[in-house]
Amino acid sequence: MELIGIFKYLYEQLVATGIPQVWVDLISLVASAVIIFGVLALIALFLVWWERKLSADFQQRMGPMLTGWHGLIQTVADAIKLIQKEDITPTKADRPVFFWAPIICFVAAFAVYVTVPFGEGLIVSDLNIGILYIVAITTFTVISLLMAGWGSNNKYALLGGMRSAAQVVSYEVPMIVAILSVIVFVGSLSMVDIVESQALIYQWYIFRMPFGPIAFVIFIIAATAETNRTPFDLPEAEQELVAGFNIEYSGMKFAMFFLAEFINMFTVSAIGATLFLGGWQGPFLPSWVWFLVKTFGLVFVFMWFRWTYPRLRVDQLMEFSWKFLLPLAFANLILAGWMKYSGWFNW
Amino acid sequence: MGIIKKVPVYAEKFPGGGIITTSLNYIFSQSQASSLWYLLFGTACCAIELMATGASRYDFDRFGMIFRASPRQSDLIIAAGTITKKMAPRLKLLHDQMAEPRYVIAMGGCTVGGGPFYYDSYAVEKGIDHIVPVDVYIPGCPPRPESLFEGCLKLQEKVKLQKIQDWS
Amino acid sequence: MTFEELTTYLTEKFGDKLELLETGKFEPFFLIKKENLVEICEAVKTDDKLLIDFLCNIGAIDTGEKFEIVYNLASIKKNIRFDLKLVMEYEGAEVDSVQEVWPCSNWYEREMWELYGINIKNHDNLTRFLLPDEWDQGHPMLKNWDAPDFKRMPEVE
Amino acid sequence: MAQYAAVLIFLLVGIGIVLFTFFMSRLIRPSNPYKAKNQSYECAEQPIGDSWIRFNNRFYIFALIFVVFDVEAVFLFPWAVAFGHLGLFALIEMMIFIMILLFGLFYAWKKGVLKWV
Amino acid sequence: MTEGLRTEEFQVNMGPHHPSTHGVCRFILTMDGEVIVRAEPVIGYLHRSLEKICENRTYAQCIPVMDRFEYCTSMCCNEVFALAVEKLAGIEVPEYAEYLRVIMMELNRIASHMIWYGTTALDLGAITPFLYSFREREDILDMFEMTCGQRLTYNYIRIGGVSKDIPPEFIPKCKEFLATIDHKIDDYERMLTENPIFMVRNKGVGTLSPEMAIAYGVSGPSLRASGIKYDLRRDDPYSIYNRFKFDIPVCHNGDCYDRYIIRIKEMRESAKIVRQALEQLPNAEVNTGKMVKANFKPAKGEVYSRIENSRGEMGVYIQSTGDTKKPLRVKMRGGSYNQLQVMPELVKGVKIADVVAIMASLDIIMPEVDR
Repeated sequence: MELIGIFKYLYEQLVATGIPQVWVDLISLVASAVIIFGVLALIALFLVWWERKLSADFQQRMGPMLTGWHGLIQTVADAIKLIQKEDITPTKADRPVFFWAPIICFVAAFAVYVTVPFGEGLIVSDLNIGILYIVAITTFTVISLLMAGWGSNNKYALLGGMRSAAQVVSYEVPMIVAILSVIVFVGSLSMVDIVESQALIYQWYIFRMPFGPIAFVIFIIAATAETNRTPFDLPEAEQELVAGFNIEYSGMKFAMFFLAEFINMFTVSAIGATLFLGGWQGPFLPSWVWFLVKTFGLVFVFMWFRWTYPRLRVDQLMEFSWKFLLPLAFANLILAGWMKYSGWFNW
Repeated sequence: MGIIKKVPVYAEKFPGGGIITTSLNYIFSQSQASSLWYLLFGTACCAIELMATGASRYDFDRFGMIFRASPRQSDLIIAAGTITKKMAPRLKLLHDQMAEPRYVIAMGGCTVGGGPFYYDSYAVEKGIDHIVPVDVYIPGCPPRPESLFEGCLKLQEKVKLQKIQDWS
Repeated sequence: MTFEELTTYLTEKFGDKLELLETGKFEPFFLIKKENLVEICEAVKTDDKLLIDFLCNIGAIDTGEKFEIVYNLASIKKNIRFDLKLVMEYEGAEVDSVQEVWPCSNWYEREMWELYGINIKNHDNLTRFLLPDEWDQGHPMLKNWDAPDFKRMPEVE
Repeated sequence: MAQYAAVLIFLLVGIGIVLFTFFMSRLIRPSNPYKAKNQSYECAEQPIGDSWIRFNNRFYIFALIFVVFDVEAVFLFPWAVAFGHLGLFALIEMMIFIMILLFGLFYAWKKGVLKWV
Repeated sequence: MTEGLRTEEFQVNMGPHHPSTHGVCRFILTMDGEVIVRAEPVIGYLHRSLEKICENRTYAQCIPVMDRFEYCTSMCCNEVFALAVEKLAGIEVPEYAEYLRVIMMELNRIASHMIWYGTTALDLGAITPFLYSFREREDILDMFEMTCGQRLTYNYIRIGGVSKDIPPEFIPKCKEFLATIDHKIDDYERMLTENPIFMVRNKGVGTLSPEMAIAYGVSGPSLRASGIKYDLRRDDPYSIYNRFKFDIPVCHNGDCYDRYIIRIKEMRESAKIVRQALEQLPNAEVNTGKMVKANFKPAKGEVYSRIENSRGEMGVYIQSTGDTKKPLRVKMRGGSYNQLQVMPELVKGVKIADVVAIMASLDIIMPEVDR
């Protein structure tokens, strides 16, 4: 069952009403934005539940059990509860900065989905600079975390914000370079082109020995750091900074950070699946199912990290990036260029 | 703003408006009750039992209860362990800084009424109920995890009985 | 060293500066004068045969008539243990700090100052410690201490 | 440009949705601010001093190096896209470019800049 | 690089309500960025005046108060008080009761080290090990519960013996536990010991030199991690510890990692002692000792008894006047008191994340400090 048919039908119905083309495009874009928000909200709610269930499995517990079947609507209950929570703005906080931080955090996470291909044809707009756009927009998250840290006027929050800035600054470059080594092969920045260049399973970039796996590992490490997840969850290190940048946030504002964290995790997994695992490509099943399967597989890996590893210290985190990951990524980029030039594995 | 308090007043003017009120009430109170995030707050022996309750054999997560380190994001403060006179103002401040709606469980004899430190102690606050409003008392020194569960379930019952017109 | 060896060695070394107490069980307790405290502590720490490097505990006692202070000492290297005891009147109770000898005595002495009101000479940080910052009810460990909300356990036979 | 209209609309719709949820929550939630509640949380103590101070966060050097590498990444993107047509010359040129940067990184490393003092 | 810039130091409260201060300790940290310049501990948030309470209780009533002194190893607290009073009054404890005491204390030591293991992992950000160690801890608590009916504050070791005999199902359960514990500890080690992140977080952090450790009165596993082989169970044998063969693990770097290794090894050694004690347990005569009565008055005297607790030397000084049934003075000493005192020295110049790691590795719990 390909979903694209439904959307095409709806679009044609819209055209058939005879309103001007500008309105048609506008309505369809707004509608797709709302649909994607709905999908993302569902995915985030599911991911929170799944994370809790997975952690319970790792830890020989049950996880949420009493709210819905096996706690399936637990996160819905959490969300409704968070709507009812009082919203506190500390007296000393910088009110506008404090207010806008969660909004920017969420919007940055949400705007990425303009050009994420959920399936064959299931992409809002295939930007010709797709991957560059995604890399640029995801970095906005750090601005919101810095704003949250600064605006809260709380020392722990400030430290958390600073840490997240340092962390993103350090891991951005290896991530870009790892992505570049794939771009060298694709020859285009468009997400659709990236997926289409790996139609068959041996064409997936993770299987292009030897540069593919290295780039994939660098990408996964950098992505973990960018999404602030263990072992790189320093900005909200519970045991050191109590709750880090979101220490003063309550109610819906906290919910936005929470939602954005899980959307970001899904985003980086989706990018990873697109770049290295062939995106929607796969036999028999509809393309969007393949995409979701691969993405959730990567999400599982991130969750696995989280429930296994302790946390790094801030200086070790920086040194790991600058002294190990970055030289490795560049060496890998040169290797990829040479492989592309010499035609190795260039099937 | 609390406009929600007015919902019953207006809704009941329409036929079938009561259904809206009751279902809203049901959804809100039910979701509050099944998502009580507790603050990581433990001072003494009961804190170990609180930790054990969160661990594998008992597992708080089954009720949807997870811990938060910041009082801004937690709904429930489980005062586990002795509250001394030096600690009492801090407990009050923590309770103040929690976002409403907020609940308090007094866990263990010390927080209920001084417990084994009622007599002859110059430093222990004899019960926390004159510092913060307490919803559920759990006696025991320390209470078993099962009794803590019982207390939490009692609190859930209490939360479920809330009416939206009574909200602050 | 056994009990007897230790007592003979110490009494020979310090002569009348210390006196063995009969109340001590299991370990020798020596009564010393507070003027000699720091001197004796330095001596037992540097003595080759004793090498008392480990201060276990300092405790003040209010006997109802006067203060006593007990220093529980041990040597990790030589594996010997004994205790020193001071006796002083309530009036102007004061004792020298031994933190030059054993740094860990700092907190024990601070606690003594706070809970008993024994003044510590040459102590670098005599500030509020265990009690609340706004405490104004005196020294609660004294036997005759009382406060409005202080309840004594009823006697049951 | 039609492609980029989507970006604008997504940004607006995103902001709109968040503000809408904030508004919904505002209708429902209780609100009872008072002095102690709005005080900064600092482990249940009175905060000592203000947190808006000039403190040494020690990573501005990293930030500078980051700018260098990020600008470089911008140069690398067109290279990577066009690499398929350019051949050996582009490869060697880019290798030299990267080498210079890595040399700079190595220099900074030896200077002890990459240490979080 | 930084001379030209003016930066300010700032002060942060860490605690009393902080997830990783293990109770209610407060540090006033003076920080320069993420680096600690000075740390000043503020204690007393859990000062419950146990010593004052003991002065107003009869000797038998003091034992439950001692339970609350150090709740992670209540058995050892019972033992140290009972030992002191037995010395004071010259009471002989029956051999059978001594064996039960040793079994209970060593099991309690394992349980306490499990709490330490879990919270250490938790403080470093790994959550799963915490749940694993608490799972095994529950088995030990089951054994205690079937013996004395309590999970945490046991009141089991009394003056003159133990309160009651172990139930018949205790020994099979204990043997079953001992058969699996080594594998479980292997599991724990697999999760952390070789974990690269755990190693970089702990190696070379919070190095405590042997001289400083002794000067500050640090004892127990933390002292042995600094290379000093001093264990009261061997050097000043109390109870019947001289009947068992066990190693005293020693490491030489004195950093957080060594303190971790020591405690892991100690769990194995404790299991070894319990195994030997179960073998040697005299079956012929079941004599758990004669409990003292409420009007029990030991002779005039004073005693300082000390035992090796899981957090270092635990001591209690008791003075009795001989004519009342209440002690004149009970002064308690816990290992954490001295280990917290050395913290300001250890945390100078480290990052805020290391404060947490050091505090966890020293295994500080607050009731022992504040009493």
